[in-house]
Parts: sequence; C-alpha cells; structure tokens
Amino acid sequence: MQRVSERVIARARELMREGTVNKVAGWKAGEFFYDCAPYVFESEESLKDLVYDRFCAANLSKYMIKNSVAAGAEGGKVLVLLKPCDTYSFNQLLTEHRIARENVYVLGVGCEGMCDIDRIREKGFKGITGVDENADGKTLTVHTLYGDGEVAIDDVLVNKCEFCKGKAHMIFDELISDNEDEGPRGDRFAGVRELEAMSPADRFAFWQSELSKCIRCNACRNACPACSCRKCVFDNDASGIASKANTDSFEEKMFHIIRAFHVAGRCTDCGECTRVCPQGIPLHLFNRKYIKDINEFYGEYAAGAEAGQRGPLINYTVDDIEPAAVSDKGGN
Amino acid sequence: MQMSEKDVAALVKEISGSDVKKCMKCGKCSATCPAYGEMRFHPHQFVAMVARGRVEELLKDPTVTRCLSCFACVERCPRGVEPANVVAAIRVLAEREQEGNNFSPADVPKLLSQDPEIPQQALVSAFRKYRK
Amino acid sequence: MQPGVVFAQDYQYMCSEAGQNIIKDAIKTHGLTGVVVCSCSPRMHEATFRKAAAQAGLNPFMVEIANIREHCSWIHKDKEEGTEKACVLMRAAVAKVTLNAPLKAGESKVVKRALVIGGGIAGIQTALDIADAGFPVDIVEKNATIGGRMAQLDKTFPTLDCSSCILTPKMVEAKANENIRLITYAEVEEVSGFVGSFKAKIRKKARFVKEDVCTGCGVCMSKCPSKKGLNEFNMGLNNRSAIYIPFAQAIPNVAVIDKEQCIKLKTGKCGLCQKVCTAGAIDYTQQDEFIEEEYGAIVMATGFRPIDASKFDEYSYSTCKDVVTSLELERIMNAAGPTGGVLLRPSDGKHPHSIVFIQCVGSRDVSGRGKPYCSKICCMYTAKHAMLIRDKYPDVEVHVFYIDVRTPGKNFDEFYRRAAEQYDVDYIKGQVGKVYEENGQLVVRGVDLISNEQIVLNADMVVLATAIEPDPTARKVANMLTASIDTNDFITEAHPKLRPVESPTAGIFLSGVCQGPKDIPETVSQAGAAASKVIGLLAKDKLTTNPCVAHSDELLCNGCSCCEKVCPYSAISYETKLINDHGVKETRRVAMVNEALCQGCGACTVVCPSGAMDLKGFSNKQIMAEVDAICL
Amino acid sequence: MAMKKIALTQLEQLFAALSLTRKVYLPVEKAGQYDYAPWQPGLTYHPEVLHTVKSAKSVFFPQSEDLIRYKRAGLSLEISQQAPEDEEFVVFGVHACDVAGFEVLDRVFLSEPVDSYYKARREHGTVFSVMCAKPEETCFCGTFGIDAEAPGGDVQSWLADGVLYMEALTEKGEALLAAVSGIVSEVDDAGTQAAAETRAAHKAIMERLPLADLTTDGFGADAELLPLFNRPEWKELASSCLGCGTCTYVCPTCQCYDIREYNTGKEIRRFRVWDSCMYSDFTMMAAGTPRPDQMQRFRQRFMHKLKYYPDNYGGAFSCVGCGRCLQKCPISMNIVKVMRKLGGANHNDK
Amino acid sequence: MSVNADWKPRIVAFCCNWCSYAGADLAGSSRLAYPADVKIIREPCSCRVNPMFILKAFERGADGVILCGCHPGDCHYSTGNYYTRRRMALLFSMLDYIGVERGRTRVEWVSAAEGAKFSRVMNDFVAQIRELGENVKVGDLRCKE
Repeated sequence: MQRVSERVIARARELMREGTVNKVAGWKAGEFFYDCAPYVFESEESLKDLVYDRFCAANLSKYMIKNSVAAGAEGGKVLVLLKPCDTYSFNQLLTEHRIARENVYVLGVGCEGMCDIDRIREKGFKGITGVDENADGKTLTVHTLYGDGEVAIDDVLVNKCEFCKGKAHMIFDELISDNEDEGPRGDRFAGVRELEAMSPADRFAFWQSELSKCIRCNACRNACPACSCRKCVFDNDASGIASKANTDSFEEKMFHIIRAFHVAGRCTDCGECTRVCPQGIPLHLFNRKYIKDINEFYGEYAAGAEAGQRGPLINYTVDDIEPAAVSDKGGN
Repeated sequence: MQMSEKDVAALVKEISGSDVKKCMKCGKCSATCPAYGEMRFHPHQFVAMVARGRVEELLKDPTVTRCLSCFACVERCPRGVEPANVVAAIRVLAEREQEGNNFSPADVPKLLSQDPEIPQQALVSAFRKYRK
Repeated sequence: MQPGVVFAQDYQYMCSEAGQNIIKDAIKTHGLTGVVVCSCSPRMHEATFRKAAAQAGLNPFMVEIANIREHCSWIHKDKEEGTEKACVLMRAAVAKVTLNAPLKAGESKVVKRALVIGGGIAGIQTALDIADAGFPVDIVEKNATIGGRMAQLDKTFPTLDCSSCILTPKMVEAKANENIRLITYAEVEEVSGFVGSFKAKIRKKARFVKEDVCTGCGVCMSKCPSKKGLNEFNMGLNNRSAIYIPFAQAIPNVAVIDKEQCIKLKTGKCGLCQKVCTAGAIDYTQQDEFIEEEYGAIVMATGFRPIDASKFDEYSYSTCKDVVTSLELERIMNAAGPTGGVLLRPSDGKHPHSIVFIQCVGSRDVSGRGKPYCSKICCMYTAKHAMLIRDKYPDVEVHVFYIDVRTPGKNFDEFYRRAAEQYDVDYIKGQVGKVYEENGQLVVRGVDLISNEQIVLNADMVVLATAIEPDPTARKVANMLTASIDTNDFITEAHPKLRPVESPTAGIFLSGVCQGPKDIPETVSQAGAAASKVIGLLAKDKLTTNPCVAHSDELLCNGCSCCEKVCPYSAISYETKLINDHGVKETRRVAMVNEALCQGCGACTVVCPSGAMDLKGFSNKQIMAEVDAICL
Repeated sequence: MAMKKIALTQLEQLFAALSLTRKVYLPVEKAGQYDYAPWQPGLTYHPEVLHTVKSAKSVFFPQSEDLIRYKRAGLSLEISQQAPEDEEFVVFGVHACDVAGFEVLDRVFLSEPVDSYYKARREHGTVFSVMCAKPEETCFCGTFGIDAEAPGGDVQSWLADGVLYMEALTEKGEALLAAVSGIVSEVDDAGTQAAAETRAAHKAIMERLPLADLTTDGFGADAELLPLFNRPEWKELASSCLGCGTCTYVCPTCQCYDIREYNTGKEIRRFRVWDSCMYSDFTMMAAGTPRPDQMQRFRQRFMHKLKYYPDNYGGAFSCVGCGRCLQKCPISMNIVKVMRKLGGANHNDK
Repeated sequence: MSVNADWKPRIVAFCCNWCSYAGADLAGSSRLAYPADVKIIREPCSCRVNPMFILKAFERGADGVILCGCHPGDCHYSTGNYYTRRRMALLFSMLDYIGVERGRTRVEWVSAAEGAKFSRVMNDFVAQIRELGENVKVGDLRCKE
C-alpha cells in the first residue's frame, strides 16, 4: 500500500503542476491517523495533506456530481482518486447522467483493502493512538493509551473490503496499481443466504432488532452514491411518505425497504451504507439481497460495470419469472 | 423400486438434457442421418417415442448402437432438440440395465462376434463413456 | 358525512337525464368543487358524468366514480357487509376527489400531409388510399423505382394471375395521382417531432440522370459499355448496364447510373450515355439532395427480403448453381426474366426434368441460422410454383419436402390440394438432410416420415423456400421514428389484436410485412387499414390529448433517464436548462413529457426515485389517499 | 453524606431494588450497539463501554415524543394533550460529559418559555453518574472545563477493583441511596483511598490524551462574531459534509427539534422529533430556507456550539467533548477539526 | 392458526383499468361473489403501482395487498406489466426477506374476459389472508389504536 500511496500522491501533484487538472479530489489527513476526510484540493501546495492509506475507505464518486459540474463551469478539470470498487459507482453515475465525464480525470488507485477503525475498537482496543502495518503485510500493531497490541488485517477490514468485488478498475484515465485482479474475495451473498435460511419469524426478529437501532440520521442515504436524488422522497413533505424519525417501528422498515428498492439495480454494492451507519446496522444485507435476486431472476448484472448499461428494473424480458415465485401463489 | 416406463422416459429426458417437446416433427434429423438404414428406429422416431413415454422398445433394440454419434442431427435440427443425445441417453440406460455399468476391453471381441457390423466409432464412444 | 362533503343525494338512475340534472343543479347551487358518483363502473358512465359536470361549469376531471354496483352490490349477498363496503368505496372516492386537480386536454396541430416509407405494394396502396381521401402523401422509396417485391413476382396465388399485370396499374396510378409525390432513390435521414407534426429530412440520392428530363427511351442502356453490374431485379441471375432502368414498367421510368459500375464516374473517361442521350438528361455532377417536409402521420411500409440461403450449407446453395431460392425461380419463370420465361436451369441452361422444392428453409428455426417464426407465404408460393411447372412442363417431376403445409386463407387449401391431386405434385412429409452434387448430378437426401424411409432423389434443380425477414432498413427507420421493434426486427404494433396497424408511438402506422409476414391480399388490406387510420388522424384539425398524462417536477428531477427508458411511447425527452431551485440557479438536465405522446400508463412514475414524475389524474397522493381511506 | 459502595457483581441487585420504586435506565446492548434503555432482570452494567450511540439526553429528551392528539368529533375537534412525565426514574452510568450535556439542555429548556415535558423528566429523573473507565483518544471534555473525575449528577461514582464507590451530591441523590441502604455498604478509609487512587490514575490518563491540548481560544462569548462567521475556511471545512444528521443525533447537547403531524386515519398525532441543522429542510419556511447551502448549515452547527450558545448562556459552550461525532461522522469531519482550523493558533485575534 | 370468524381482513386490490378492473366488472355483472373484504383501487396500468402504495397500505393496517393487471403480452400499454412483474417480484422478495409472511402480497393477471378468474382469485386470496391472520408485522401501530 505504501508504495502505491507514494506514487499516487506524486502523480496527483504532477498532474496538478502540469495543468492537466486544477483540482484533486482525494482524502485529507485528519486529527488522527484514521480520520482522513474526503477533500477537494485546489492548489499544489495544499496537496501536502493528501493521504492514501488503509483508512481511505470513503467513496469519492458521489462528490463528482457537484465537482464535475463546478470544474466545467470554471473551465478546469478535477482529478478524482478512485479505488476499484469506487469505479462502479462512478460508472453508474455516468449512466444516470450525473457526472460531466469530460471534466473529470479518473486516476484509478490500487487498493489492498481498507481497515475499519470501529472493527479495531471492537477488538477491545481503547484509546487508539496509532497503527503500524507489520512487515508480514497481514497484521497491524495497534498503539493505544493503554498499551500496544496486534490485530490481523483480515479481521478488521471494512465490510466492503472483506467481500471485495475485485481489484480491477471499471473506468480510469490512468491507473496506479500493483494489484493483480484476483476476482471477488469471499462469498458476498453468504450473509444473505444465512438470513434466507432462517425461519420467517427469526428473520423478522433479526431485522426488528437491527432496524430498531436506526436513528434516521440518513448517513446511509447521504453517503450512498445511488441515493443522489436532489430531494429524497422521505424529505419531501409532498411525497406522502415523508418522515423525519422512527416514531414507529414501521417507519424504519418503510424507509429501508423503499431505499433498497429505489437503488435496486443501481446499487453497486460499494458498501458505504454499512460503513457509515453509526448504529452498525448491516444495511448491505438489503442491497445484496436485491443484487442476488436480480442475478438469480434476470441474469448476472453488475451495476456500474460499464457506463450506459440498462438496469434490470428499467428492463424486462417476455419470459421473466412471475412474482408468484416469491409470494407462493398468483400469476398464471 | 421398479420404475414405470414413464419414469424411465423422464429419466431419458433428464440424462439427455434434451427437450423433446420442442420437436416440430419435421424429420430433418432422419433426413440427415447417415446411419438411418442401420437403425430400426430412426432419429425422429426416437424423439417421438421418448416424448410419448415409449422407451421399452428402444431400450431393447440392439440397433441403437448403430448411431454414429456424428451429431449431424443435433447440428441440423432447427428446433434444438438434440436427437443424438436422446439416443445416447437410451444407450446409457440400456447399459445401466445390464449387469454393472462398466465396459471392459474384454467385452469388445464378444460384441464384435455378436455383431460384426458394429461401427468402430460406436465402440470407441461407448468405451469412452462406460469404462470405469 | 365525510370531511369536505357538503351535499349528498340519493337517486335511483343517476345516469338518466334527470339524474344528471341533479348533479348539474347541485354543482351550481352548492358551488361544488368536486363530485363523487356512487354508481356503476366508471367504465360504463364516467364519460357521462364528466360531461354533465362540464355542462354545469365544473372541470370534468373533478368527478370520481365509486363503483358500488359491479364491485359491490352485485357480488355481496350480505346487505350489511355490502353497505359497509359501499361506504368505504365512497370514502375512497371522496378522498381522491379532494385531491383532484382540474385537467385540461391539450391541443396540438395536425399537418395535413402523410409520409409513407417504402414504395412496395403496401406503401403504394396506403398512399393511394390516403391520397384518395384528399390528403397529400409522399412515398419515399430507397430504390430507383417503386413496385417493391411484388414487381419481381411472376404469378400470384391462389388465382395465378400475373403479378405485374395487377401491380403496374397501381404504380401508374400512384404516379398520376396529384396528391402523391414519389421520392424514389431516396432515404429518410432524420425524423423529429410527434404525432400531428413530424419533421423529416429525406436524402434524395444522386441518380446522375435528370429525373424530369429523361424520357426512359433506353438508348443509353444499350450503348453503355459497362455491362457487369448484377441485375438486382433479376436476383443477380444476369447482368445489366451501369446506366439502367430497373425494369420495363419502372415508375418513374427514368434511368439511374450505378456509380460503382460507371466508367465515367470511376475514371472520368467514357461519357457515352451523355453523348447518346438526345434529351440531355445525363448529369455526372449531380449531388445528393435533401428534402425537408412536415408530416402529420408516418406510415412504415419497409417490406422484406428473403434471408441469405448460403447459411444452410447442407443445401449447397452457394456451391451449386442449380440450387435456387424461390424468388430466383420467380425471375426464371417470368417472361421478363433472365431466361425469357423459359424454365432452364442456371448451370447449363438445359431443361430440367426433376425439381425438388424444400420448404421451411430457415423458417421455424431456433438454431440461430434461421428465424423462429413461420414465414407464412412459402407453402402457398411453393404450391404455385409446383403447379405452374407441372402445368407448363408436364414432363418435369416435382417433389416438395414439407414439414406442415399451412394454407389458412380463402381458397388456399383448395389450391394446394389441386397441386397435389390434379397436377400430381409429389408432396413428401419430411425434411431434406443434404443436397449434394455427385458426378455432375444433384442428389437430394431426405426423409419421408409417413412411409418412414430415407429417400434419395436425383434432381436437376432444387428450389429453397427461404424464410423472409424484415428489410434491413426497418431497424434504422424504426429507431428514427422511435417505433419499437421486436427481436426479429418486425415493428411492434400498439396492440397485437386491437391496434394491429398502429405503432405504440402515436402517429406512426404500419403497413405490410414490416409488421409481420403476410401475403399480398393481407398486405393490401392492412395497407388500407393503415391508410384509414392516417385519414382519421389527418381529418382532425387539432389533436386533443389525454389529460391524464405524466408530468415531471423539474425541481425534483435528477436527470437520470430511467423514465425515458421505460416509456413505451418515447414521450419523455431530456432538456438541459437553467433551473431556479428556491433561489439557487443551476443548469440541470431535466425530463420533459410530451403530452401529445404520453398515454398515461405511469410506468415512468415508479422508476423515478425522487418522485419527480407523477401522473395527472392518478397522482401518488391521490392513490395513497384512496389506500388510506380503504384501510381506515 | 458519606461514601457508599457496592461490588460490581451486585449491581443487578441494586437495579432490582431501585426498579421497585422507579424505572432504571442504563446503557443496554442491542445488536452490538449500546443505548439507554430500561433495566430488565438479566441486564447488567458494562463499565468498559465508554459511550452509548445516542447520548443520555435521549432519556430526558427522547428522539420522538407525542405532544397532542386531535380528531373530529361531529363538527368539533377533540383535542387531548400528552401528560408530562410523572413517575420517578433513574439514569445510571452517565459519564461526566453527558452529565454536562444535561446542563447545556437545562439552560435552554428550563429557561422561559420552559419546556414542560423536559422539565417534568428532569424533576422526576435522578442522574447516577459513573466516572468513565477508559477515556479514549477522541475525548476532550477537559477542553470545556469538565472534570471527568467528578462526573456529577445526583449521585456520582467511581469504579475501583470491582467495587463501585458512590456519593450523593443532591437531596435526590441522597434519597436514592437511602432507598437502597440495605444493599450498599459503608466505605472505610481503605475504600476512600481506593476511590481517590482511581481518580488520580484517571487524571493522569486525561492529561495524556491526544486532544488534551485543544483549547477554546478564538471562540466563546468573547470572540468577535462576524469575523468568525466570515472566515473563508468554512467553505473547505464543509466541503465534504454529506448533510446527514449523524453528528446531531449522537450529540449530547444538540437540542433542536421539529414538530410534525401524523394522520393515523382516525386522529392526528402531533409529535416532536429531533431535527438536525445539517438537513436541507431545517428551519424551512414558506419562503424557503435561510441556509440554502450546506456550508451555511455546517457553519450554523458549529457557530451555535462555539459562539451563539456561549453568547446566550453566559459563556458556556454547547459542546462537552464527548467525542461521539469524532467517532461517528461518515466522512470524519467534526468539531475538533473546526476548532483546530479556526481557533487556537489560527484564531482571528492572532 | 386459528381463524377468528368475526375478524374482517382488510384487503386492497390494485387493478389496471383495461383488463383487471374490467374483469372485476365482469365478475360483478356475472354475480360471481367474493368477500366484501376486497376493496379495489383503479389504476391506469399495473405499472402505475408504486411499492410505496403497497407499503402504505400495510402501514395503514391492510392485511393483504393484491395487484392485478393484464396478462403479460396483453398490456394496453404494451410493456407496462412486464415492468410490474419485475418490480413486484423484487418487492415481494424483500418483504419475505424481512420476515413478512409470504402470501400477504400477490400479483395476478386477469383479463377483461376473466370475470370468473377474478372472483376465484379474490376468494382464494381472502381465504389465504384469513389463514394468515391479522398483519402484525408491517403496520404502523399508531394506525391500529
């Protein structure tokens, strides 16, 4: 990661210096080692704060909606650093005409998996002041206010990295990566299958328990590159389903089902929803359910694998399966 | 448990992977078959008989081995029925009904003595398939 | 009483004149802003009550019907239960009507001119019918002459009359009709607009011959030194000169120069035709011209072509000259054809003694080489060919391999039986596995499924009844017109049973084989049907549109194009415009609904995640209000 | 009143005894996350957990609560008001930061016009604080002058070697301890010593915290409003803000709410819910929103915490340094980054 | 599950104007009875039915929701019900996934000629809902008070 990181930062500087781009969307170093924030750098000087390390999980695609248009208006170009999984979101946004492609320079960056500070905390570390990646490339030494410890990287990966879709970039203008694409990591539908195998009552109890934690902070929605509506139906008093908080347990279900449905066939499984949820709700289980269903019902489909694809919910074949297949009866 | 003729026919369909219902009875398979004259039942009949669940006669017919497995019928069928695979499935079942599934080199002379006209291609393909 | 209800009245026959008067009076007396009629199905009397409301000065779309007859009183025996349900249905209708908005049907102009794309029998017939009704029509034909496939046919089934004898008068009539403008050797390049006012840009290809000067005398053809061009009209069975008139009865009877073959155009030397043309019609400098015109309606009559038989190598079409397609046989049998109408086999020009016909070549074929559908006309034209040959040359043996003989049509089966019984045509139920040449002899190996034997026949000629497919231009034209097209490239009809000559895109009509395989009488009747639809449209001065159409709130629109993709009528387009979103001014890509095209299905409303797209008359809020009222 | 003690292992008995007379709220685990919820047999206290996701304010100021209901009765409207809290309860396990958070809310809700629902809960609720066991790197309560070793409330307590030492600070607290006198025991000198030692150890850690150097310089009642408001850095600070409400909803001091109505079909429920100034519809009026840009909304949040609130309430800040927003913000933007950028060495006066 | 004979399920039926609503009319004119628990909402096309409407019905206390449209291929708008089919397959799958009983939702294709089918389907659906009992899993409790 270290080597790629240096090259990425050097290249971003170079592109800015030579005038290919006048802005760089990347991650800006924070107060701690793990809290870098998405940021659009506007000068070569400011790039001293650009970081690319194990904690740059945030997907920058969505920022391109505003920034690509702004860059165009200013007559410039914005460089965006995209990890392999981020490129799917970028493509999907291109498909939906949300990004002005001509104003964006995509620098694909290799990724070896991002670490989740919350998962490190879950391992019992309190007051974490730093981590060092050990020479074996498999473990981290964790420094805390209360002493040091070690943790396996595999155990603290962000969920989306635990089930990495692959190391290949779907779109880029230039690529800096040392990774061979080894295809997907792990079975990303295992969690969905586990739930499907439960009894309906257990499934209901599972979701009831998870969703009752929801505080409707909208972090999942606002971080989601597919949820890029200018105004969400849940914020729109005229929509008939606007709501602000989970006053009744039904509202959480309504919110999350409708959200999953609205992004069905558009969700690239970028995992941001789960990553950002302050309550640790496994929201990806909704989206992966839909991806799995779509694959099974209508054939394999990866949203964002290519720009310009026709999504499964704006498509059909005359011999699609009947809804009866999932509701016991009905149809012909 | 003894299987009914209908079950056996269903098994033939399953083994062959062929959907005999797709047949529109054009006869192209038989028209194109180089072993037509050698076989008591012709490719289109195979398909029709399996569709109707009449497989006993086919299983008993020694001339099923005369199919060359040249796959001309599969290639030419306008409906994708794959008659040769139906023939092959009948052969597999016929084999299974005999003692054991295997086919050893020692069996070859015996088969040849029973039927000196048996095509070599049939022997080779049977050998590939049923040697254990 | 429900909130908002100020007046309620019970009356037995609300739809009667007296009942309607109660409604009208109530509207006037109470200043009603909405009316709910609890009555029979809205499918029955919604229009009646809307009209009554309109007469009383209320917007007709402020009326809702609670169906308490078909959906309630007629099916529920328990009176109490039924009454309870009737109340719920009334409540739902009241809930909805309070959210209704006055709607006004839009109006758009109708340009009183039609465009027919394709000048075959379908296009000619459609154009003639439209022209007869008094509307100007343009026929755009990609070839140098109108006439299409029918002009290539020798005889027609089941009457055996001469094809050109019945076609050419129609061609002449099309030329003579004042309301018809023939634009031959031309293609439609661009179409924009919508029903009532389409704009088309037509490219008229350079003929290098002045159309209005050429007399069609044909001298140029005889003098032209380049005679290597394949004669398309004769299916390439013989050659023609570089400057040519496609066939004797061509309309317009004007020469055209094939620029690939013309020595003058290729090398700059020659110019013989110009020298011999006494009319001075030759113009080597001619350029493509463009015609732009507005139309109220467009008819697709793009026709068909036979599929390429060389994909079926088992029939040796590409290797044996004596294996021909049926359309080639038409030309061979035709007096104006390459053999002057004498049946001679192509390889050596000898008289054939045995001919084998093979049916369903590429039809009903899902292997990927052919077409999954039945081409419909082959059974009949094969019977026609067999009969004509047996009639003219009784010494020729004729065998026909068939899968099924399909003869639904007036006098069709009788025709086929005549071929078999009177003309002794040998019909063999079965298919041909292989056609090959052995020592200079064509051999056909097939199967007779009835006698259960494989048959090997010697033949002097083999005729393939090749499947027909839509002309390759159909896809391009359909895309231009945003007419939907099926997997076989046939144009989709608006409804397979009830609207067979209309495309789902309003103002686009279908004539002939572009919609699906059909024979001449069917083509002509469909052409007439399409014409009558066009006439019905052009006869209107204004088009009123269904007011229950989709509407996009541009402040909410994300510009994602999902709605555009599911719209069956291509009624949604996108526009980039400056939006003032509560004081924030931004240039955004937003959806626009063309109300003249939208039919109000609502497919777009559900794919719109932000809810920007809504349907007037059935808005999200209205439907949810009904749901709420029902679930109370 | 003298210090009392109870073994950690016996806390359940304490909860059981207390719950005879009142509801006991404490941090409870649900699907991997802790939030305040009523105690039930089988539940125990987990001292190692630093923070609940939602702060303890949710007990006094719940995320959503009904205010009135009304429905049509014939031609008139039948209105019924939700009664304010009238039963005693105790909130156990509150750390110093969240206790300080109550004070921030008190200044708002208990000053005129008094929020009767909040007031009722404050009156009926007893706060039982516990000194946090292991402060984390995100903690900065010291910046706001909060003494983490004296967590406050009605009863404050310290944990040392498996024993909880507690001390009543108010009458309510004394009453509470009196109610459980049979379960808690007296503390001897060794115990007092142990409690003092655990406080000292805690203090040592507090001094080593990475954010120990963070100051409020440049903010507060003394800072000049307009220059701060007009700082150009707001733009870059806000640039990555997604506009979600996470920081607001996990914050112990955010007090904004929206009043909404829900039509059940039979009646209308008017209720209030937490709102977030980060939302685009915050303070939406007929004419639109006064803060149409995310930067303005972002600035509002921090100006309120660091400038407007101190101006209104005698210099007190509306942040208690609990660090929840540092841990939960999806894009790691937070008040510390704002204070570093605009205050301290960077503040206007320097 | 015990079935309370007095309990009246609330069932919302969304019917497309061209086929199923007409089918329901035909059921009516043919006097083919089905329980009064079914209340029909007319839509231009089954593709007008937004998943929001279905969830809204459950929110308000519906015990079952059924959606009826033209048979695939017969849509008045050519393709509407093809989209419906995909949307509902996915929506129903999600409802099942969160533990809502299968069978509370259904899609049926009923043509204008199929009055008998309409009646049969509604009888069957109501029986199924009665079997499942009251919907306690997806509804806003405030609406049930």
